[in-house]
Amino acid sequence: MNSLLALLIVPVIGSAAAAILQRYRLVERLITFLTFSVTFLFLFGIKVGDLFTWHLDFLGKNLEMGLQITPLSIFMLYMTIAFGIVLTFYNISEKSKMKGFLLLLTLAASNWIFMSADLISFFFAWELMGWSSILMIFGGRREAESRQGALYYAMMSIGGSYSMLIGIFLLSNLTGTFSIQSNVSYLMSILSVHPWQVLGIVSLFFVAFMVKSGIFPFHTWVPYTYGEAPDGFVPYLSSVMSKYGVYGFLIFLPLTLGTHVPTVLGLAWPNYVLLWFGSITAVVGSVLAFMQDDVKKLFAYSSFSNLGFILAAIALFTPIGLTAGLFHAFNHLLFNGAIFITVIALISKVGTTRMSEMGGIWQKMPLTFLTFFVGIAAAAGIPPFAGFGSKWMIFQAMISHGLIFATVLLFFASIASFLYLMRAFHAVFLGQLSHRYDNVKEVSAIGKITEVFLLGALIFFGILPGFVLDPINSIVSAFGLKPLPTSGYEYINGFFSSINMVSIFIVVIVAFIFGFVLFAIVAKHKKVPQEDNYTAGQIPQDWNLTPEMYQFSYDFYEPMNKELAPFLKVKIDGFFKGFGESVEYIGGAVKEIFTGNVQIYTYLAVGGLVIFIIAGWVVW
Amino acid sequence: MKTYNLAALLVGVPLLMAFSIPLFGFISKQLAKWITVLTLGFEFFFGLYIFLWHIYPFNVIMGNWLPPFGENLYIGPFATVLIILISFVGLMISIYNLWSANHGDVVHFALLFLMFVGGSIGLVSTGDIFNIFIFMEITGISSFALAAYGPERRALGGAFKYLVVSSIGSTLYLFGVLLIYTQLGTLNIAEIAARISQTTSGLLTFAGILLVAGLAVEAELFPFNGWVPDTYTGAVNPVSATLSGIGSVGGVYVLFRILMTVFGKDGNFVSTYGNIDLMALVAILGSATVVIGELSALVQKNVKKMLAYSSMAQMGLVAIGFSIGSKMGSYAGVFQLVNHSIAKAMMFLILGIIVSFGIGEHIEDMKGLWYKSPFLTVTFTIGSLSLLGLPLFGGFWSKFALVDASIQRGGWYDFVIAIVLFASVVEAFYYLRIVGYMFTSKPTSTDKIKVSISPAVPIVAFSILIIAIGVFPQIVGGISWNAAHELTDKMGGYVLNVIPTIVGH
Amino acid sequence: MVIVEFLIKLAQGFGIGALALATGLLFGGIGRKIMARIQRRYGPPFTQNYIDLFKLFSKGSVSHGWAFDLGLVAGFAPMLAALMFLPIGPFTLLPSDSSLIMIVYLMMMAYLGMAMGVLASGNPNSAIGMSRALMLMTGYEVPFAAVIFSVYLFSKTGYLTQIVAQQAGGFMNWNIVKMPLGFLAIEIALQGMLGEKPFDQAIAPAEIASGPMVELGGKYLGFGMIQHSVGLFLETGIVVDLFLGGAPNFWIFIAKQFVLYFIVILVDAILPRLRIHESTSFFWKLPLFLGILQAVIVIIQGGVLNV
Amino acid sequence: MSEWTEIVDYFRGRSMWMLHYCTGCGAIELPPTMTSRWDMERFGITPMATPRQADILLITGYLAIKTLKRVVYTYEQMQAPKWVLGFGSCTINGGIYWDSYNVIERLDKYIPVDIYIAGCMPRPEAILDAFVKLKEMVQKGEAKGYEKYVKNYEWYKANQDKVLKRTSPVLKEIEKVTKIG
Amino acid sequence: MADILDEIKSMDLKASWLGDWEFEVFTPKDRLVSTLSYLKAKGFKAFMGLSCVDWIEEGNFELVYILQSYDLALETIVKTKIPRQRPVIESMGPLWKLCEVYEREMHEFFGIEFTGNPNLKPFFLENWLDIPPLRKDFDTLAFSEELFEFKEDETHGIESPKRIE
Repeated sequence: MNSLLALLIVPVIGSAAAAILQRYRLVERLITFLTFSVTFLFLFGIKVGDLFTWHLDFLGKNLEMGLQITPLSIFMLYMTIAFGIVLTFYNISEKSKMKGFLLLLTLAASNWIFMSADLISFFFAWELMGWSSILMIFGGRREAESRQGALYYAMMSIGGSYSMLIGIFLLSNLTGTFSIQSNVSYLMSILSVHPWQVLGIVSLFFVAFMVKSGIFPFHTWVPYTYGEAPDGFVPYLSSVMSKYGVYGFLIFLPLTLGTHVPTVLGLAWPNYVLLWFGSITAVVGSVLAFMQDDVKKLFAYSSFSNLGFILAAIALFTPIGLTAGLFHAFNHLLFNGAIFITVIALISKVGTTRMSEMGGIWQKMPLTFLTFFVGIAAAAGIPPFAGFGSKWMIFQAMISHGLIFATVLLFFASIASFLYLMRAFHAVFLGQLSHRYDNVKEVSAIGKITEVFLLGALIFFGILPGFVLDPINSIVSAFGLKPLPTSGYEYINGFFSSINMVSIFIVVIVAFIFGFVLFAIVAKHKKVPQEDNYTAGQIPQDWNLTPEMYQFSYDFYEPMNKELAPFLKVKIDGFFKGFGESVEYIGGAVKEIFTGNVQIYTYLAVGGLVIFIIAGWVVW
Repeated sequence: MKTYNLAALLVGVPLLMAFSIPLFGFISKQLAKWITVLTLGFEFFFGLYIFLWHIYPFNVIMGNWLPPFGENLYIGPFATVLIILISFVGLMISIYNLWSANHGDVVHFALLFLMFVGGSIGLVSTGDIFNIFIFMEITGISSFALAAYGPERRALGGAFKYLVVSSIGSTLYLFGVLLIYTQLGTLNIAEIAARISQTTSGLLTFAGILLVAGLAVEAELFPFNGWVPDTYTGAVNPVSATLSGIGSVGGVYVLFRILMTVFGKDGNFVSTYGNIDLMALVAILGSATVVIGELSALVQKNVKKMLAYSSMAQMGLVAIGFSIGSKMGSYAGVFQLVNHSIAKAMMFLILGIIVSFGIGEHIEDMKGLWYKSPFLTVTFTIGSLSLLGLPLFGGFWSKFALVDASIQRGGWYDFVIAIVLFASVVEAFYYLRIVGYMFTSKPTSTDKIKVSISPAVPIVAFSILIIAIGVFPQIVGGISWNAAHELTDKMGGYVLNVIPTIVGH
Repeated sequence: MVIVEFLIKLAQGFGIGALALATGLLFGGIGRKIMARIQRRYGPPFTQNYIDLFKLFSKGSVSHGWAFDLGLVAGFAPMLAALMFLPIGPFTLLPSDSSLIMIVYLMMMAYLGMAMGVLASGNPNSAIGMSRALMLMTGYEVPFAAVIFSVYLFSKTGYLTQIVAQQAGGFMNWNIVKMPLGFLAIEIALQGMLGEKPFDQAIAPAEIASGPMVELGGKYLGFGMIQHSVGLFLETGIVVDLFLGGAPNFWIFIAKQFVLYFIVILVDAILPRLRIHESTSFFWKLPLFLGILQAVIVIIQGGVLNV
Repeated sequence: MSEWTEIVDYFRGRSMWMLHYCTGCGAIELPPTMTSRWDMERFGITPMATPRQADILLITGYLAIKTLKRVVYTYEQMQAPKWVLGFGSCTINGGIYWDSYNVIERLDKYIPVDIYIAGCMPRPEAILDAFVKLKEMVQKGEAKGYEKYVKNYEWYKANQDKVLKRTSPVLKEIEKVTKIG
Repeated sequence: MADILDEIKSMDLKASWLGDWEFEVFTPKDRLVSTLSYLKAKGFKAFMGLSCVDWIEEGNFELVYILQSYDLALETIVKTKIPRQRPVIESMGPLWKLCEVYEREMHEFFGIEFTGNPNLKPFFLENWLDIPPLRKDFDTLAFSEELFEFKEDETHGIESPKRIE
């Protein structure tokens, strides 16, 4: 049986099984994990260029729908399904109210998105992924807020997909077929004749993709939804589902607009606008992130800020830009996954998501603390770990185009990301441990295995980025760009300079060893409990000092908030909320028509008739 | 020829059995209910037989009297689809009634129900505009009585409103028919369709307006659909299921049979004779209905009222589909009609079960249904997702076709489809809000709801059908494509199949 | 064979580390002497920092758990690692990887490590100090980045060794002449990076009891001193390599570094300490404007490659 | 090992970091010693903010019972080689508050003092002289106050508790005492 | 300005000038509140201080209230005597809220009871168990010798630092 089709059928069967056995939670979580692993096994059966088509007589004509494998789809499939395995393996021990069968439906839809060859199945999979994730978010921790969050996400994503629907039909009416290949090549052909029509259609598609990855104007739903979604689902939502938008962008970005459209700094102006969308998202995400007090909301802002980085890189559509974008997409999946899994492990043990109530948990959960530390180091782009290579390549890609303003903005976003990562790290793990968490224990064995695996992955892909850069190079050449030169697994070849990551790792390790040796040989130190702290001579017991009072983490960057306050007045989600309320208001007004007494209805009917007659008269 | 005349049984049997039910009623109330199930079963399988053996289209001359006096039944692809749909929905609701209809006068309920379904089937298959009026009256009367059925006072209010407005509608329709009869001397649709171009256009527009106004009441278009919310919420749940599942089907069929076959002027996009293009007029009314229906449903807090407004809006959607005038448009209309009646009937039945277990109709009472009975929640979710047009469910393909048709038509129809999509985002909001309430909180009292067999069968059948259409749209796709052909290609599809048989006879 | 070559590299690395530490402490001592002279007093002998460091390592100290220790060690280890890629005069230990952004991010790893250790102590003063240090970092890193990117654009390469090579041959060839505004911006940023007077809110002794260093006792304070002095050597070294054209031999390199440090000390001795949000917004005004202006000039001069 | 301790003591003497507990009126004498006229930084002595970093604890005046409790707590927070300098006559014998009900008379009773500097607020020269003296004592290895504290910890604690944790009134025969007038 | 004194004398209270801008008033214990509120009404709104003098020979405590009036630019010192054995007087809190703090100090150091003062808790002294220290009958020298004396025999073998010339 063709393994392409298996990638779709297996998750659906698994989902059905999970739905039936929904009552026995452990069995359902095991089924979810097994389905993910089996799907991964089928993944080995496919190779670039596979094609599977079938016909559907619908809309009166014999529509040809199909699945095809491009290097990009293989890259995305491997990435997302592998992460799914890690997540569902962790979820076996997680008690969050995540419904396994909906996750498997989302998996089926995500495989289908990455493999669809025609617009109908792409839209079919996109909508399927949409509603299964909406229903999933309903089961969040706080039921009223998770409903608001899910409905906000539903409105944005359904609105986005309807704009894509219009785009699909505008396009397919022009070309007559639904297959993506022919449509994109058609767009390229008519590009020189009337570019504005092409831009119109493509922007309709891009609205849907921007909503899904939370890019600037449509990012407002992300914090509400990630903050409220059930804990087991948030890592999948943030790491994997934001990549659909990236995949979507990459369908239409090959329209090399350079030749037909006025260029800015050697870049076609639509790409330039998209790049600015990316950089603004990155800055907005990072700046808003370090003001949050809810840890899930904080990392929600962080995840769509990283999406801004990715979009800024791929919008350049130069060899180094595309490589940087895809590499950052992979790294984002890795470190975002690591951070979110440790956060939900933490929340399941600590019970609250508000950072001001946590603190000092490194004493109780050391392994989670280490994974979180390596996760945020990778997110901040610290060399030996995974995040460094991609962030560094993004800056090189941007600066090689001379886009100085956007690069400085992105660098500010990456420094601001360092801020909120440190804030989360301090507020949650470091500082004073409150007595509420005295009996908090480390995660279960399964949790430990997952965390060790994530640690290994972060370090492995940090040291040997070649394993990720080779498939990316094949993707870049598939898009018709000349890929960057490759020389060995441990090398990252940028435009300005190339770095041997293994040598950096060795040097850092040697420095660490030297540090620990120095630490050992000098005078001994004495371990002291957390109460024995410098309190300017005041004896803590006298003014009954509690660890909560003594932990400083609420409003950590208050001066910076005051500094950036004028810029934050512009509330984008205010716009969407206002729009929602006005629709509700009109609804209330319209409802008045059906007053309930029959005279009104008869007047309406007769009135309608009179209008028709007058209209007939006038026209006559 | 033998089977052709049997088709008359399709109309005759339900009416005959309807009036014989009081006799069976004396023997036992249970028997009366079983009679309705059996007759509708017969109807369904007969329709299935016509469809599967592909013996449509054929014409049945009643008693060998030639028009303009005799009537004929024309069972084309459009009529077949609707007959199967009506009989299937009727069958399912009658099975549901075995369990639910036990308070009040069971015999009268069964009589009225069977009369209503028989009348609808007749309405759908008759080939004579005056005969359409007769069947409209039959279904009208039975639906007034059905709407008034049940213990609640609001049922009476709803039924009375429905009575007043639809009587206005039928009188207007009657004037229209008289006008046409005086002009063309015939009542047979095919003959009128052939001779329509001979009369003066002024008279045609006037007759057309009267007919459209009359039929718009039944087809629930904007100015004329005041009665819809009160009647649907007033009526008992199985009755509102019948009204929205079957009643609206008949209404829309007749409206567009008259518009497209009788008044239709062929062209790549069908438009009507006379000065106004009635199709464009119906399109405007349809989009108004959609917007008003969705917006007023948004602020409702009562689930039944929400479903009522939503069915009104869906009918507006179907009207837009047909009024595009292209083959794709009517295809979308038929497909949407089928999906809507299945899904809406199922949701009303589910609501009926929920109400019967003492849980209120308010949206807050839906809290924690997922824990009380996963079966009801899953089926309600399937129904609502299909109405929203999300994949894996029937509604997806019909909405898909609708958007395709209206963009193909282009011009100001892009504006229409933009409004429709906005409205369906609003619709998504309030349906998902209900689903959200069901999924989220663990209720205080975790008393499980045990759904007995007889109400469960129709709901399971409906949801399986929805998913089946969702996964294999060809089930409904093929025949609705032929139905669309029959509507848009007036001469080839309808007239030439009917005239020879009459002349030959 | 490889092991022998590795051991040589190790010895050289160890030498460079010791050298950097020695010069850093020497600069610290001389800086304190200059500060004293400015205040018309004798000031400590310039070897005072060595004595302080030795005393700290011989003193008992207090630890708040393994995260505290790991953090402090992780504070100065990446600084030493970054040294290995810096061209010091003619010699660079690992010339093939001396990419500028990698050194900047290794320094950021030092900040991350130090922050982890200091915050693990649980003292609110250290938390306030660390939040000020991070806010300050957002301040000075942005103009620093603008200058780095303009240097990238100007010299079309990321390797420090090649940047130094391009500036060989006489004063006129140095980047300070070709990119004066860039040098100005990075000089102000250097003031922030070294945490000297106008921008030393993070370690304000009176307000937050010396901020992050509140819980650091004997050897931990020693590690802090090592990190500061090696960082001093590293940052001034980078600026020398970028703008003052490296150095033919080690002593001239040290001299150039000292010139830069001298300017920093003078500013330090005179200006009072700013408030934290004033210093961040200051960094986003003048230095950033200079940096971007410099980059625009470089672009106009044909630096763009749009590869 | 004695050469090693000798070398270490040499360095310890040359770099002493001072935490001055500014109680009473002695604190005003410190700014002149730090600034340009007397400049104690010449001897490697700089003021430090926290007990963790400090080597010398400078008590600059009379100690009420409340401040005594804080001084003892700060002293215990300082690390191993630490020295205490009693500053002014108030720490030696209570100074002008010799008969006050609230001021302790002799600091030595509660924490080990290495050097007392006499004077009802000694001038900066006296302070510098004390520092130089302390440097020599440290370098000769005589300043072992901190070891004395550890060895006789119970005795010191008893004295401290006698003042800080009183359980019964101090003046026993009230009526005998209040017979005046 | 002189007329104020005549008005006070007319209320048969002893009053006399202490300078050109300050005068003192002697009131019996029971008329204290009326005098103070009268003076406050006259314009002496600012309460400067409350102190107490221990006349141990007479066996009385003398409470001294100091008020000032900014617009009249005058200061008045109101004195009253209360017996030493059970010194009780009503609190001036209702007139001047801050007076309660001074009363708390008087209570701690003299043992005077102020009825109506909400918190007369210990104020300055650390776990003080003896009689209020500022009373004349409290012998500070004996207290200090008893508590703080560093007797030679108690040196526990630790020799204190020797005198250095």
